[in-house]
Amino acid sequence: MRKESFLWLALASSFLVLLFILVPLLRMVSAPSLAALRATIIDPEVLRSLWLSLYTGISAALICFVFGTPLAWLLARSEFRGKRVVEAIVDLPIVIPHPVVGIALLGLVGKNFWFGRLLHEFGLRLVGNPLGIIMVMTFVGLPFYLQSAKEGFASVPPRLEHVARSLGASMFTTFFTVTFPLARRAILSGIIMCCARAISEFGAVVIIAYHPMIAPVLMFERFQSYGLKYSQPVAVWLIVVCLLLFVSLRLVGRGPERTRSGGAR
Amino acid sequence: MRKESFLWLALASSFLVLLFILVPLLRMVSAPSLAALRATIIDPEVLRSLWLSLYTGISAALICFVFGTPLAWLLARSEFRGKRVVEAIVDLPIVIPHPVVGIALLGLVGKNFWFGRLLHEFGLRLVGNPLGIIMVMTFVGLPFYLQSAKEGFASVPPRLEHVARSLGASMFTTFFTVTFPLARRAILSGIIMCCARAISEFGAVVIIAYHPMIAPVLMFERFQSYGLKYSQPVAVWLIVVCLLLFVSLRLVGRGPERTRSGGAR
Amino acid sequence: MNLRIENLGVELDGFALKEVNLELEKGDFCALMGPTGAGKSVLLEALVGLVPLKTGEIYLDGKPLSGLPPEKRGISIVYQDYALFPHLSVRDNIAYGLRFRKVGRSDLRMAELLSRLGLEALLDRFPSTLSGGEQQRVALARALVIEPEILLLDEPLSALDPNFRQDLRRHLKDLHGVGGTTFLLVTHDFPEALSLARHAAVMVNGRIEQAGKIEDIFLHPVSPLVADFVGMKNLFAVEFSETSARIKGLEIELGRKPDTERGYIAIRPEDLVLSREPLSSSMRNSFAARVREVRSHGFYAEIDLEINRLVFTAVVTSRALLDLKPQPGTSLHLAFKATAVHLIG
Amino acid sequence: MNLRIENLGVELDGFALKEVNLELEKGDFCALMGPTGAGKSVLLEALVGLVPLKTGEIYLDGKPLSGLPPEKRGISIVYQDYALFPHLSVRDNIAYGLRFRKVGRSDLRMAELLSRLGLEALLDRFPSTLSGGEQQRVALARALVIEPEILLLDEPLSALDPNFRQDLRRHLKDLHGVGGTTFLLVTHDFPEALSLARHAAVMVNGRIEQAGKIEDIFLHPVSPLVADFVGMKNLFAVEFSETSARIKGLEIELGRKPDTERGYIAIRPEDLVLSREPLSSSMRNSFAARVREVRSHGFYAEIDLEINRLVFTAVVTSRALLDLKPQPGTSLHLAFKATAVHLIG
Repeated sequence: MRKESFLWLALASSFLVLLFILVPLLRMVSAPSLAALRATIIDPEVLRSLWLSLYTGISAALICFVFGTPLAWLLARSEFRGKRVVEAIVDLPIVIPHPVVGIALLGLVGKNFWFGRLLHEFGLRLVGNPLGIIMVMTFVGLPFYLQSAKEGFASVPPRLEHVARSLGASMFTTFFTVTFPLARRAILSGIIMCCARAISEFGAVVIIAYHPMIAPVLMFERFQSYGLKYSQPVAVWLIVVCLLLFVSLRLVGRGPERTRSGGAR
Repeated sequence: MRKESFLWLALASSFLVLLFILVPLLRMVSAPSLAALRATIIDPEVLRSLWLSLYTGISAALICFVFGTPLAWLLARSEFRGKRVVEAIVDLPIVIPHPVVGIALLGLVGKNFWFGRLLHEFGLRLVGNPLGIIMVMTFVGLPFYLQSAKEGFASVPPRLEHVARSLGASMFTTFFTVTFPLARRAILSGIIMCCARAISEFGAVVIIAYHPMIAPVLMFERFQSYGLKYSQPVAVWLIVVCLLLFVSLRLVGRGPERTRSGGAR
Repeated sequence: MNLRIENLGVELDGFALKEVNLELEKGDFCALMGPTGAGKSVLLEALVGLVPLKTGEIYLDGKPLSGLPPEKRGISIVYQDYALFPHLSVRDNIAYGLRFRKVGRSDLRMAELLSRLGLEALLDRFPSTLSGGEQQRVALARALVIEPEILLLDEPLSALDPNFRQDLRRHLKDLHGVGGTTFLLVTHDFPEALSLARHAAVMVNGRIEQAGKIEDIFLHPVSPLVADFVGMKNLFAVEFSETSARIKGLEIELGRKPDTERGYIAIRPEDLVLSREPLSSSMRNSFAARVREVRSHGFYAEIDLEINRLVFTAVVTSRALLDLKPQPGTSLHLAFKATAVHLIG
Repeated sequence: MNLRIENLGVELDGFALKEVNLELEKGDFCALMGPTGAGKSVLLEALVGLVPLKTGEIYLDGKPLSGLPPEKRGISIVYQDYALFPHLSVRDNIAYGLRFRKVGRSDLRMAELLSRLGLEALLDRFPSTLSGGEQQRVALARALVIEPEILLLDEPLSALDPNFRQDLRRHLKDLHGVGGTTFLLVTHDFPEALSLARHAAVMVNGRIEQAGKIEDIFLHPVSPLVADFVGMKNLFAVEFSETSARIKGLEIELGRKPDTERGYIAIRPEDLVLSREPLSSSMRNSFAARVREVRSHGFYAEIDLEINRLVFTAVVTSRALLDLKPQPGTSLHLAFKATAVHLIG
């Protein structure tokens, strides 16, 4: 009996937590009428903001993938002094309040700092520009990609790399024929998490670029100007688009793996 | 030579990533004059917002700890149909754009829904109230706590629990004398990450409660009203307070462990 | 009967235990043997109460256990990997169970176990600072201090270095004599079982193939599977006629008349006597054989010999090897007594 | 010399290899033995080029290796846990190295290895669907198909079931004959080394204690550590006088005069002859002894006997056990030849 009461308590508490997460989202998704949803998705302003959110988010995730992969690999494979410091630095973007991220990046690339003025002279406008949005998103998304990719690399047994080296593969070839293929799933997960985090960002983006409006900013503006009811349909569409993106990424990532190990039990 | 070029490439890319994270933050911290910093920390409005951020963030983390621990334990220890669905639900708050979170919660507890009106009749005001802020922070912080606690529980070998049971300990006692103490570090990490995520939230909070102002909202307001220069000192103080909090939590969590395993090599 | 397992069935991830029956007397030392994957550990988990039974029942002193959670069963377990609590000192590890079970004179009991296992000096250490052998001794003390009815040992020696293994084997023998606790030892190592246990059960594919006195299992295995497991290498399917067995033109004298016409015979490798010249002895079976392969294993060597395309394996000491000097292709004489031939199945 | 290790030193996390010297001829089969933690695997890693040398040099065919990365050394390695690439088929695993090393007639070479190792039917399978023995055969093929100068084998048999182990041992012997590749086998199991290798080196605490022909190490260990490792159980510190050794009032005839006054003697357990009555034989040493303990190990049993508080361990077959019926406390006669006594150190 005591055993069961402990289990029941745990189950009850877990249910509460799941309800707390699900109910608001379900309520929101079910709140707007179909007519409102239809009207929203043909609104060119909404379409523009959804498209902007998508491509800036995906760009940020790809930048994290290209530049973050070597760091993730180093963190997974080598021991060095100050490694814990590097890991702490990498986690900083999670901990920094979102408007602070925007303020910090603006302080660097804004016109009241020499670096920002330098960029401006070279024609690189970041403030109020998709490029700036991508920069902010890259900043907040990095830790999510690095975390997942690092775990992926760490789960590849070093012995496999040693064998590859002893068979004649260079460090470079070993990475691309052994390490990377085996960490593929974790890397894809990292890209998805990074992309999701990037698209969900609001507080940092709004400081660097209120315009052009990404979907969360548009939603915020509609909420402030017209109220809750007019922001809900945009929220629903944003969620639908994100889910479609992530599910299709997962399917693309899983497809080849299945074929390959077709003989596996 | 080829080996070295691969390593150098990885190191260069890693440096770039670390600089990208560190430089804006260092620039921001060093931008305000000491006088501005001093003036900011004696501003009662700033002090109020810092204090509000701290206690709502900590409250959210504690709520996650109390209600989330059983779920984390179940996810780590039991296999059941639909476990992947539950895990996906638990990750939702990371993926949902921040204003959407605010809109979803407002849609539930706001006055244009029966549930919100019911709460209001019972005297439970959430909108524009610290309670509402805590609710939003709990929502966005939950996945971070659950993730870490789940990993902590999963890393405790089930055999230790089996042995404890066979020695006469009930499920309840086993949890508190074996499982929990061994997962302590991960649980503390989870609380810290959850607290950090909660304090950093802006987009969702701003929709539920613009007033009373948490520090990120105050910062945003100062940025909009007075410009970058007047928001930077608040940002610096917020970061300092957060760092102090997390470092002291880590120290508190580590102290006893060291004494205990004093005999360990 | 202290422990009675009746028609027990378990299903688990496609693996199943079927119709397991076993009885242990109080204070017995029984070995549960069998190849890897036979279901030995699953049976232990069923005894402890960690997996649900599909059929059957387990009785402890006549009382059914199936409703009881693990903590109410009075069955302790010692795992191969020690499973000590890493956050507790050796003292707290050993005393862990005492707060739940009221054991009379628990101080005395603890002191005796500590001294028998030589753990007094280690009480304030933490598990991570102990050697494998020390950790397993602590695990033993922790399991025994609460005076369980049954002690389950899940391959307790196999993770240890050979030196510690011998040491712990002695401790196990020693401790078994003291309390009234029944020991059930899981092992896939027949020699280990032979050196420790009185009774044994051999498990194959989720079933108990044979149970009884360990010598009986060693001498009279009931099936080819068991015979192979206990080291009866020379196992042949034969036809019987009168008191002899025929296979591939070879006639082997049995000295007795079997009940059936067909069956298996087995001869222990160490019962085969090898010599360079034919022996004039009382041994009824004597053949000329050709050496096929010699495998040295340090103390002893295995020699494969061929007679009429039938391969026999003999075991001799390294000493004998130097005398016989067998080379693949050369001839030796092979002899064995009629009584060394075991009839199976 | 094919491989020459000169004064090699490595430091790694507080563990160190010191002054390691070893020479292997082309096509040799050398066993690197020693207890766990002796540094055998570290030496392999140094040979492959995965850990930096602190001192010394490794020469392959006279050329120093220390500047070369692992992929340029021509040294293949096979690990205990197979280390197959899980995302590649058996075919792609085996062919992995061929794109980097230009090997003449690589198709022929591959076909021959596949047929010798019986892998033809498995080519399209993935490693996760293979048994341990099959995986290790694939790992062997993968390492050998590129015709390496040296093949390092890091305890390749110890993760296998006993049945597969024998099978793979045969394959190793077979493959060694074929190419000109030098085999260096790491093992902590002396019998395994004895059954496979021609030469051997015994490593203890990061140093090579003894190297040479494996029979020489078995018969004439240079130090007590090596003696203990190769199974010389009866090891005593003695004083010599004329042709005999004295210890605790016991006089043991050696049949020859040692150079020193003190030293060690060792007698293999299987060289001790036990009997119920005193034997009238040519054996120069014969004593009455008391049985202390009997440990049965299946094929053979170890018996501890005491003479003047000196403990001897003898090994006999289980068969002999039934004849001698030794019980702790009873008396037996123990005899051994003077030539069975080995002088050490």
